Amino acid sequence: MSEVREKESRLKVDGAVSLIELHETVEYILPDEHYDHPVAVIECIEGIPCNPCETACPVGAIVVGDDITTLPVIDPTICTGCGLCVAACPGLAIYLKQQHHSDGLSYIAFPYEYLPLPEKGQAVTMVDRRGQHVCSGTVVRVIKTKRFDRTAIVHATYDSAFYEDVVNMVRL
Amino acid sequence: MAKGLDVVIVGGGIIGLAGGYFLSRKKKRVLVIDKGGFADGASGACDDMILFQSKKPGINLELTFESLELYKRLIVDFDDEMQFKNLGGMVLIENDAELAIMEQFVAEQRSYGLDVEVIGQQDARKKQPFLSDHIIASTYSMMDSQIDPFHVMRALEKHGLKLGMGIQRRNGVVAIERLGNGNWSVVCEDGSTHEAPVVVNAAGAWAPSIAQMVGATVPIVPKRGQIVLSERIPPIGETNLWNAKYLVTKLHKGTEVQMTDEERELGLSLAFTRSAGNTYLMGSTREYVGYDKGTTIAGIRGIIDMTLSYLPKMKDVGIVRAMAGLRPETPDGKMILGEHKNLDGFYTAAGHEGDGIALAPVTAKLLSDLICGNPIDRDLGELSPNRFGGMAHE
Amino acid sequence: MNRITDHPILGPLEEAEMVDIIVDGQVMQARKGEMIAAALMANGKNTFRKTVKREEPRGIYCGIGRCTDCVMTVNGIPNVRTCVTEVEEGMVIQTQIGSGEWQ
Amino acid sequence: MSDENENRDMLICRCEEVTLGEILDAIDEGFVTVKDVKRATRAGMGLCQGRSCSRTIARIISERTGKSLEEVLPKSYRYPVRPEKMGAALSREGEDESNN
Amino acid sequence: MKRLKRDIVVIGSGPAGLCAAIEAARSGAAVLLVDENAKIGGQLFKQIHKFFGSADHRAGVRGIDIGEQLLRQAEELAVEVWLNCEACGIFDEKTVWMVRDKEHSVAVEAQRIIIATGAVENSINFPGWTLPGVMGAGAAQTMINIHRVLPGHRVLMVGSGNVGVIVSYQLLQAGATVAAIVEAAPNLGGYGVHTAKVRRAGVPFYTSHTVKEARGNGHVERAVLVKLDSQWNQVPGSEFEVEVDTICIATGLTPAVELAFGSGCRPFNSPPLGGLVPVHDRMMKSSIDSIYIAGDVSGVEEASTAMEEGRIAGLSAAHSLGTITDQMFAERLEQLQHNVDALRSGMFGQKRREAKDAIVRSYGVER
Repeated sequence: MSEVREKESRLKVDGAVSLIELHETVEYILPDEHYDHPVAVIECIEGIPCNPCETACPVGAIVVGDDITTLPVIDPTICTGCGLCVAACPGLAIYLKQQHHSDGLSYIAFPYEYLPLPEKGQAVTMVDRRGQHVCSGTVVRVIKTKRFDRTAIVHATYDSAFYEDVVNMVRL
Repeated sequence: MAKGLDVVIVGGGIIGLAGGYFLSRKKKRVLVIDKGGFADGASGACDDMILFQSKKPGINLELTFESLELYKRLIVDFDDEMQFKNLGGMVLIENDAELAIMEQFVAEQRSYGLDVEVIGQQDARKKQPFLSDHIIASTYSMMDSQIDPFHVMRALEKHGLKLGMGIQRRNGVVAIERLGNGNWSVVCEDGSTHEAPVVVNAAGAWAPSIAQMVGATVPIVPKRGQIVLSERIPPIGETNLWNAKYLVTKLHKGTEVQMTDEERELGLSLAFTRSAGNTYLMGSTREYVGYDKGTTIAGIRGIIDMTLSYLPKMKDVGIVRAMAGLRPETPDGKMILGEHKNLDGFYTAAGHEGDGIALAPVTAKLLSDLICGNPIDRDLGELSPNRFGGMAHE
Repeated sequence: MNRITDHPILGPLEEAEMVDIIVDGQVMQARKGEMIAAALMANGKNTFRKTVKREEPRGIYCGIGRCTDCVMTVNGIPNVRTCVTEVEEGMVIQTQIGSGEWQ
Repeated sequence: MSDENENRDMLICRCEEVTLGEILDAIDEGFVTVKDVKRATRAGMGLCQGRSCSRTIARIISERTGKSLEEVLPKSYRYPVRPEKMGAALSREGEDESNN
Repeated sequence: MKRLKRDIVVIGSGPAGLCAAIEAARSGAAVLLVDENAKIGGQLFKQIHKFFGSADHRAGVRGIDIGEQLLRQAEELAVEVWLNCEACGIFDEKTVWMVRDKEHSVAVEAQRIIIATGAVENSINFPGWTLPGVMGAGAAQTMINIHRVLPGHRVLMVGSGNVGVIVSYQLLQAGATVAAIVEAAPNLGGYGVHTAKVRRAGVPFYTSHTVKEARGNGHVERAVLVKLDSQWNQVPGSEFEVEVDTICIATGLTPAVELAFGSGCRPFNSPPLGGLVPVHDRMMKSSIDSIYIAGDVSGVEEASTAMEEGRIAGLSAAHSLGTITDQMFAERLEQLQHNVDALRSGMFGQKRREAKDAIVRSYGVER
């Protein structure tokens, strides 16, 4: 990525966190790490006073610590991919992701707080952190439980060539 | 050699600014000093009347005539918006006892040249359709006029500045000393000193403390007047309004009038005037509470109660602000204007009570004539600071 | 209509009793208990008054009763802050021209 | 506020419709606090009593004169906090209630 | 004149006032909570997003739901509540003059008054800013989340602080399109997680830009944006138009200090917290012994902080009346202050923490 593009896409200028910024943070799971199930990817790079992700995790995979402005650190080897942190994060900054899910497809579960909700099997357009259309995707399931408190979690698969870019879908 | 100051005026209210402007017109080098901001004192918390009807025949009424003429000239000279209006005024009469006293009073005023009359209930309602039913009659004069204090003060300041007048705000005077050369030296909070042969004490309710700096006594007491300001509304009637109740007690001490305890305690009387910006100013209380400029629940509600008792229609009108001014009151109800005995060059121009706006131009004109030594075709003895006896500097 | 009938967090808009208000002579439907300003905006009316000096249109600005820009003449009373005044059945609401008029 | 001259016609006080130009003129005449400007121009004297514009006026004065915002902002306020209908201020229902 | 009497009157039932009332009532004081609105909760019921913080601060719970929980607590503790009640003034440091239901007025004499009047939105001015369609972001938020009415369909947001980005997100949730968010500063103000939410929804940010003009015939039809140079001057020729029917202003908040300053509370200038605020100590007591303050009026922060400050004010006011023991007071105060400190820790809290310290220091020095 050229220097200019990097500048343009800084979080505090563009609004979206850039891949360069993400790669520099310890809690981010790099694409070359492979897991056999989707694991939580945390895109929270500012020390805001907040720790619901740590509280929500049933297996202790996420650590914030006593100082709640510390950035959360996830241990993907412990993460079971249950998705509770995805719905708990007030900043909607956590996804479940798996690069090699099946047949050249990546897997994502992301929080979605718009209406209407997509349906299982529906073809949707996946977007990157800047809202750019990246590729098509297929909704695998939509989970909306009382515990998630009106934050729906949409699970989808998409072309793994765009594994890192995709974070959400175009609103319906 | 640079010319020094001729006059330092302490107090930048309407009296100080008018004095500064008139003296500047006479080529005097004037500096006006005020401890507060623009119109921070009584001149910024008062009605805007050039009111004739409340005045007994005598010097106050005569000076008001002169002041009105001077205002009319200023309006021409300045060519500025000063919101001069001539809505006329009515003093509302509630019972036969008040009617009798007001009829006599109006007759005296008429003989003095004031165009005023007593009108009946029906005529009163023609001018004020929303008057309460209990009003049996009213006085009416077309002469009562008004002018916006803020516009006047801004214009006086602007034109004064053009003539070389100086103004210092937010700079209190801490001492006034006599120098060996006979000049006065005025020492300010910011450490500056200003030397001039003449000092004018135009500090309104604060005039006593300024006089004290040179060992003089000025028998002015602050009288708090709370007023309430309405939102901007269409005119509710033709004229401005006062009530006879209070006037009657002043005219005939001991007259029995129906007053609630509250009215008596607060010294309430009605003044209902349509001001610049088409809001209504409603007042007022008359309280002796020292230099406390605060408003009180009793005062605000007292004014609202009273206003609604005369104009029930106002109940749907909003009030946006309550405020209080300290009216500088003298023992005999006349202003203090003149040079202090044994204090050459120290003048006081203060004590206008509720008539500072009305009397500012004539005060300023007389003050400048006094200071410049011009002939004055009127005996100012009854306004002299020395009239109270035994109070001059030893 | 600009009503938000369904919402991902707040859910579907609850049924409400509707009242008729008369706005500049026209009957409009409002939800009982809602603020006049909300009812007008729901019905697509955004200009609430014309100013005194420049006769310019004004609408909602602060929405919480502080700026007083949304004042209208309501049931004959001028200067009513519509963003903090509830609608009532049969309420007569008029675009306020300048300071309004006595009625 | 960089194009002050271009925007002299722009309103600052919504209620009393006082323009930027009128406010700048007053500042240049020596009215250098929010209260001074208010009394000189009526900006902030309307129905909202300066609740939307006094901070803006403070900023304009500050930019024009170099004074700090603290120096130019009012430190006291007059009641009532909101416009209140006179009829509402009148009745005293409930005031006889004993302390409970 | 006869007057009602109460131990503690809390003015404003937003997050700070509501928590102050609850804490004071829990500490044994008789509390009257008044609010100008028809519903208790203030801004909480516009906050449909989940709050930050820890479990102590009810993190992860939506503001509206925290509001409901607090409401129930206030009910259980028998807090007396007067709604549709405007506090018009405080006289003699103890008497609150109020207008109820817009139709009658009451004076209540309180031993302690807690002022929790919140904050008001700042304006920015550009030609056309008085056109219908230009409004505060808070006004738009009230419209969509309280009144369930869309103020417009294509919105320009001015200001990228948390209010600007959160309201933008909520406008999207309500079904509007946000055409852009402009920010005069070279960097965005809000939390990255908030900006990221709207950015991935396709909303562009324009830093170093401002609104030059709003245009339209009787209503906003488009906004002219212009680039700002490093000196914040408009760059000639850089103008471009955005078609919108609504322009929302989210350029910060100013503490609503009229009641506090009208009652004589001493001011302190704290630019990082929104300007002049009533000076106060760690117990949230103002320069007047009978008056306490809490929430945005004591310096603009977030609802979570306002709630903790409110609890401290309620606790301190009750303690000053002797309704709890010194030991209970000390223990609870320590806990609450720990909670506040946590919210003011880290890079985002540093400025606010330092600003609050300066206020408290000034209280000690000049008292």
